[in-house]
Amino acid sequence: MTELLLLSATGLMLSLFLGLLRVLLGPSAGDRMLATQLIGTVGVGMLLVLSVLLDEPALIDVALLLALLAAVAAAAFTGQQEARHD
Amino acid sequence: MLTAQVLYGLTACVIVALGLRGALLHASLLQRVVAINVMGAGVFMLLIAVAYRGPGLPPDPLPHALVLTGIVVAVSATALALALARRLHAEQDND
Amino acid sequence: MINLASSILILAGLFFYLAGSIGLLRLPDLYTRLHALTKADNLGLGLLAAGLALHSQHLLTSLKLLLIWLAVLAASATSAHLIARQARRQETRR
Amino acid sequence: MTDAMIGLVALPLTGAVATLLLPRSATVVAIGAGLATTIAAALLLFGVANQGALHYEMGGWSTGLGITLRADGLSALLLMMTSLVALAASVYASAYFSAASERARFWPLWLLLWTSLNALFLSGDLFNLYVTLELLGLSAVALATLGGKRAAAEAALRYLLVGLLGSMLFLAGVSLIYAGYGTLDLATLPRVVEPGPIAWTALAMMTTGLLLKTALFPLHFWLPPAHASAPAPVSAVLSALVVKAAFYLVLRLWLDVFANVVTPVAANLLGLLGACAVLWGSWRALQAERLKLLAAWSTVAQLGYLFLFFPLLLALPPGPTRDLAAGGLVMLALTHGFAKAGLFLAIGVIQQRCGHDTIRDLDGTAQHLPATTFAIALAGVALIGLPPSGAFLGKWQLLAGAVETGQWLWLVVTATGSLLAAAYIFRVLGHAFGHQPYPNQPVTVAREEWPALLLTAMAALVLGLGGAPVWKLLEIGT
Amino acid sequence: MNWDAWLPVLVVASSLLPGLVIFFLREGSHRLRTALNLVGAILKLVLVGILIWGVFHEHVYESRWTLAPGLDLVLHADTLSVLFVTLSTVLWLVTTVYAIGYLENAPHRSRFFGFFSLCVSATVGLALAGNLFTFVIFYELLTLSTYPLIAHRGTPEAVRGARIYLAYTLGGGMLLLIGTVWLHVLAGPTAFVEGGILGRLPAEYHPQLKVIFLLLIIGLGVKAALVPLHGWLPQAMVAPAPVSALLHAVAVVKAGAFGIVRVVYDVYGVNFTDQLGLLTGLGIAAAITIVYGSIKALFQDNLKKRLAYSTVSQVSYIALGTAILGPIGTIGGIVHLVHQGIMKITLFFTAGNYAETLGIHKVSEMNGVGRRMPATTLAFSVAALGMIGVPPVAGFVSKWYLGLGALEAGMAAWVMPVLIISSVLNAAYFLPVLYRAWFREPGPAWPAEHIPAARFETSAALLWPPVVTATLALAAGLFAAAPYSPLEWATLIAHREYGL
Amino acid sequence: MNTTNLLVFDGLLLFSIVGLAWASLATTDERRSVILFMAFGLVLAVAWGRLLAPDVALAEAAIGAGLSGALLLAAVRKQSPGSSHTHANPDRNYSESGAKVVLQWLVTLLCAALAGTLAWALLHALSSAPHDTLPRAISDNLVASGVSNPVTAVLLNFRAYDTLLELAVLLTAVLGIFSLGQTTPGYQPAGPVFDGLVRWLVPVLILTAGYLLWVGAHAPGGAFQAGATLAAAGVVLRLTGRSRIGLPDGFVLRIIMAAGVGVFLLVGLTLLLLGRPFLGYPPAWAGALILLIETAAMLSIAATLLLAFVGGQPQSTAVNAAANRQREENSRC
Repeated sequence: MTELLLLSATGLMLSLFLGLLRVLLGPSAGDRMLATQLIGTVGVGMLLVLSVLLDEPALIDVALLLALLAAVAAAAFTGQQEARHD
Repeated sequence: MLTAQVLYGLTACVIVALGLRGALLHASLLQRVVAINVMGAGVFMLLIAVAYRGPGLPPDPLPHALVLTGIVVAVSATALALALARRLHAEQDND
Repeated sequence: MINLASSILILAGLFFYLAGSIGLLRLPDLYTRLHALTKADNLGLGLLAAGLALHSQHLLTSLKLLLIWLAVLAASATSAHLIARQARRQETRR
Repeated sequence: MTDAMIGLVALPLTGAVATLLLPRSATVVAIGAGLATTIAAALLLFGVANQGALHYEMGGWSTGLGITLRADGLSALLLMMTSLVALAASVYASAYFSAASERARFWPLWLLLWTSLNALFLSGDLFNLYVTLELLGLSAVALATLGGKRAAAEAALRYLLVGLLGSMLFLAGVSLIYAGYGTLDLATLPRVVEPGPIAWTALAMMTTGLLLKTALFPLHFWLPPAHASAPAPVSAVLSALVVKAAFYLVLRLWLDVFANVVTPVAANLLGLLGACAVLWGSWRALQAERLKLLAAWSTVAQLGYLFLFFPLLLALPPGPTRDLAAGGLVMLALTHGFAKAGLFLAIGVIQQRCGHDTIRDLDGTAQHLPATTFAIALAGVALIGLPPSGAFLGKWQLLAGAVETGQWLWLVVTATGSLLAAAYIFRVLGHAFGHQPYPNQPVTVAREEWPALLLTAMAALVLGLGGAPVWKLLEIGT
Repeated sequence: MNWDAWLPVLVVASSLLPGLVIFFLREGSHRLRTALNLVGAILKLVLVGILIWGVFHEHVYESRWTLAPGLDLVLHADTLSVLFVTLSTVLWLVTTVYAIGYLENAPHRSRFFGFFSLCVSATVGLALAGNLFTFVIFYELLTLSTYPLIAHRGTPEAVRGARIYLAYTLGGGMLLLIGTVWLHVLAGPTAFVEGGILGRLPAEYHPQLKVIFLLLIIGLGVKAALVPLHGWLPQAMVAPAPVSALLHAVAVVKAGAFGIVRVVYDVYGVNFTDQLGLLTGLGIAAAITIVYGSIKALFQDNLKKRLAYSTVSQVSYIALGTAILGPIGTIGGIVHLVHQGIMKITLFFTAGNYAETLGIHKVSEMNGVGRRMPATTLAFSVAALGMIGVPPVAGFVSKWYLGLGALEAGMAAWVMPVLIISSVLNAAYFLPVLYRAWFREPGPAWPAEHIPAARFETSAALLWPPVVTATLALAAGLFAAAPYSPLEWATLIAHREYGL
Repeated sequence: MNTTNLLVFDGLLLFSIVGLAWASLATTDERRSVILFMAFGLVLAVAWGRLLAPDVALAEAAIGAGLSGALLLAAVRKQSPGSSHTHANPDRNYSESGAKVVLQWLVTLLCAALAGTLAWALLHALSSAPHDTLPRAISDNLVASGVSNPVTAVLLNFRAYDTLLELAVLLTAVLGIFSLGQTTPGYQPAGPVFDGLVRWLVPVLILTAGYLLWVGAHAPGGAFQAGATLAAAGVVLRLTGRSRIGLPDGFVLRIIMAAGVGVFLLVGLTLLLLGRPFLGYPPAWAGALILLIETAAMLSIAATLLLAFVGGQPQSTAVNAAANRQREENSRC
């Protein structure tokens, strides 16, 4: 089981890397934001895996908070774009 | 020997330096603020790496507490800096 | 038995995660990339959470995992919509 | 007596909360809190003088686990100076800000600044010092923006960023210390630190951070605009106390905590930077067109003098001669604190009465505002280092130390700097005495003129003539 | 502290406190200001009288106040200080009276008299300084309190003159300070002790001591206007006449000369100075200054400038006397401290009277002024003759002793010619003035007549001070041998210095 | 579990952290920089979790990934697009001038030297045996501290004084922001989808905040994390165009702002009056007092962060305008 979790942690890491590339490549701000959302989702997954792997149940709370606040960040990103239209 | 502690600690050093360089070289106020925050993250990582005692061992809680205080302080400062920058930009736009 | 199911779920989750990420990287424009993210990744997280939930002993933990998944689902749906709309607007403005 | 230590932090902090909640009576509340704080500082000074160094374990937790407040002669003296200067500036500020909304904004921040200064001088813990430094930096910046103008906001932002950078460097050093020695307590550290990579790097980083905050050449660039564009009472406290606080920490670290780590080469480097600060700051003060800018550049120069002491103190063997020099350093710092605060307040009076502070248009100020001109002259005496100011005694010790250790360069720098200071001070006074047909006026000492007069008199007369106890107090170390 | 310790403090305070009060007086409270001034001056005179009596009877008056460990502010009355204190006190009283008359209806009198009193306090403190540290403090205070007096008029020239004065004196003060600190490091607290204290230092310090001596003499020489450090003096002439009088006769210039005397006699010790080979250098500097000042004075048409260069020359007699080894030369130098003061103050008072009454500023405008203002011109003549060294006026006595001292010390070969040349030059720049004043026909009108002749030739407050000081100058020469005369006192000093 | 297996994970994680840090500082586009910084924060939260610092990870998730980003984005907004390159950074083209290039290299070298020295010193520090006097003291005194989460015990009991001053820092920041004058005009009302998000997100955030506050006593969490979460709820509300964002008016707002410091001080001084040390809670009461202080602190923190996002005093524009006029009049002379 530990090995599986290790594997999935590393696999998630790979997924995060791919997302990172998109963040770096862009080209538009929307793309970057989208990729950041992906990093958030991957991060949530990673934290869940780590919480089992490291036997640290509190990391689930972290994942929860990360999930909730990623939404806030996305809202902030689009919200601030919205306001420019007035 | 390459333990996680050393690995994270060394990375912290790199991040501190990166942040410092950005803070010194960037002309944009906003990016200087970002750079200082990056530098802060480096320092926090240093502390957390120091606190880390290895898997299965409870880490030293003191640096964690210090980092929490540090994060609050850094956010306060960032907020003030950004408010000032916003105000300056607003005035520039009014000119 | 549970272990096996959990392992399969986790591996499946991992697969979808990777698929989503590759999609994000390879697909040609923002709108198609949106699909990759919202569909594949959310599914990945769901499977992963399910796998871990099977693994956990506490009911509360399982509930939290569910909540996380729901939160991510809702958040990514909304944010994908917002990002898409915003990109759309910028295009039409241009 | 140890309760006075709590009072020094809790009283202004309570005042800050109270002025925030009661904006209508903020002035009265603030002055009351200031008075109480000053009394606490006086009590602490007496306590330290009579009972020796004091300490207080916060929350009753033993040192190390909890945070310990400490007061020795040096911190008690600086706390006393802080209280007197801040109180005088408070009285001045009560007349300076006219609009109720301005007062409501000013007082809570003002008392928070005061809190942070007191907390810093009392703190016995490295990380706690970081927090106090940040509190100090943020409250100073927030106050500096009250100038309201664009230039003020710009300068304040630069001030903030520099301060943050300094704090981060300081914190990095603190982290390293904790990593290496497992303690943050200032009194424990001297027993455990030893020369080596950890201590050197940590000290270098902390010092660099603090030098940014204390504006030592060449890290001084942010100071003149920030100090020159803030409201007068704020400038007074910024120049007199805030930079002094960071300097105090450098002093503490170099002479107490890391005394066995610092090397003469490093001290000479500090001395060299100090020398550049003295010459460059004085030169720029001489070129300044506005009075406030002159005062701000003069602060850069005056801080330089303080750093000239470092190579001397390191070259002198422990003993009475070294104590004399250390006393001179503190005396110089105290005098500058009072004098510069008074100078900024006096400039504030001129700004408000004349509507400007352009030096070449000051002709006739001596007739128009005799008491304020006199205050500027007294401040000048202290800045130049002429007798009977405390700075004279300080510079005497500086010169004596330079002769004693054969470091003639510092002697030449001190002499040149003093003459440059005389040049920029008397450039102002020359204009003030300049001919301008003003009607004969009675010597009015208006309410807003008193604080400047008292502060500068403190610097130019009281400290110089009654300063001997300073040396005695400094013998009370931690 | 008992009475003996308080007396020196009171002497200083008797001018300091009235001065501080005067600052805060309203411009219009003329009477109160005058009263304060005069009461202070008279009180000081009484106190100094007690001091003279006490010091003569070898009472010790000393007050001590610690400023920092090892740095004491010491006020100590010895024979030399009493001489200078007496001079300052007497002339302050006279000058105050004169200044009250001179500044009648002028603006900013409270400020003026405030600084005037501070200036005198600094001078008295400097005279009573018991160690070099204290001396330096009062020396700088003197600089500070004279600056506003020179700048008093507020005209661009006044401000400029004050600035030049300041540049010179602060620069000199810095050298003096460095020398003093250095000496302090080498020898500890440098108390003024008759015969000096440095002789006991080991020989390896001697080179350093020479450098220090140079620093001290340059620092003091600025105020004493030794060539080439005299440049400020003619510029400072823009000050009001009472200020010039005080600067030249009592305060600034004399403080420098007094400091040189102190350093040579009571810090280094005259024998030790000679042993270091420094006396001759000092003498030569003094001699050059004497001749140079006299020559410059010859070419000045502006009366006050002529007097200023005369001061440059005359004050160096004091330094010259110091440089002559042996009690007789010492007497000559020290007594000239007093004599030059009395004579020069007379000259400045009278010059001020000419300017205030008739608007005369230049020598060329003085034709026949003796008829219009006989008393003033008589006083001027007495003082001028004294400066030349004509008996029985005081100046003769000083020059006599200097010559005699040089003979005794075997330095006659160069001192005598200097004395003779300078006397000839003195005569050359004073006698034509006297001739003009008494024997030339006055022009059709005075340049600007401010005070019409009524009961006296000018207002009483202006007239009496020069008459009194001229009388004093005459008396000092005539009754040189009387007890408590300047000469007798100088003899006492010289004897104590040389341990006779 | 074998740690070497995590080394690959660690290496990749750290590589992405450094890469994000570098990327967010290498660009000159402010918005790109901010987005990259937000991603940096997300990854950091994972790293803190990896290092068994869940308290910090919670704070980072709330701040680094969420609120900081919102704050920074709000600041970007103030610049009109394109203009950020012209007037804000006139010397953006420093790479063109020779002196600037030299300076750039110099600074880079300096920073590299710093990294090297820091690493050198750190390796020295880490190579010695860990100092465990203090951690042991903390665990020994945990029972007396009133809470079982050691981080909370340090923050609110052993080093409560730090936290008091930290709250003062927050108060200072918000007062400083207030002193800058009026708030920016609010946002446009949001569309239906966004409103749908708000309808479920805000209550969940508030619930989560309450949970974090309560759980802080015995598990990771606490006032700051809770406050930041609460503030995030406000941010979302603000983004939907609700300019008052549920903040109370005038006096009540000031009370909330001051509550953190005020309650803390009140507790400390009361204990002093009762003969105990300043902030020295009696063990029996410690848990309750800490919860009291934390609740007040949470409210203050939330209000502060929210006001920081809003960028100034959110009400009574008339007063502000009057103050500005007054200030202009003063500055005219």
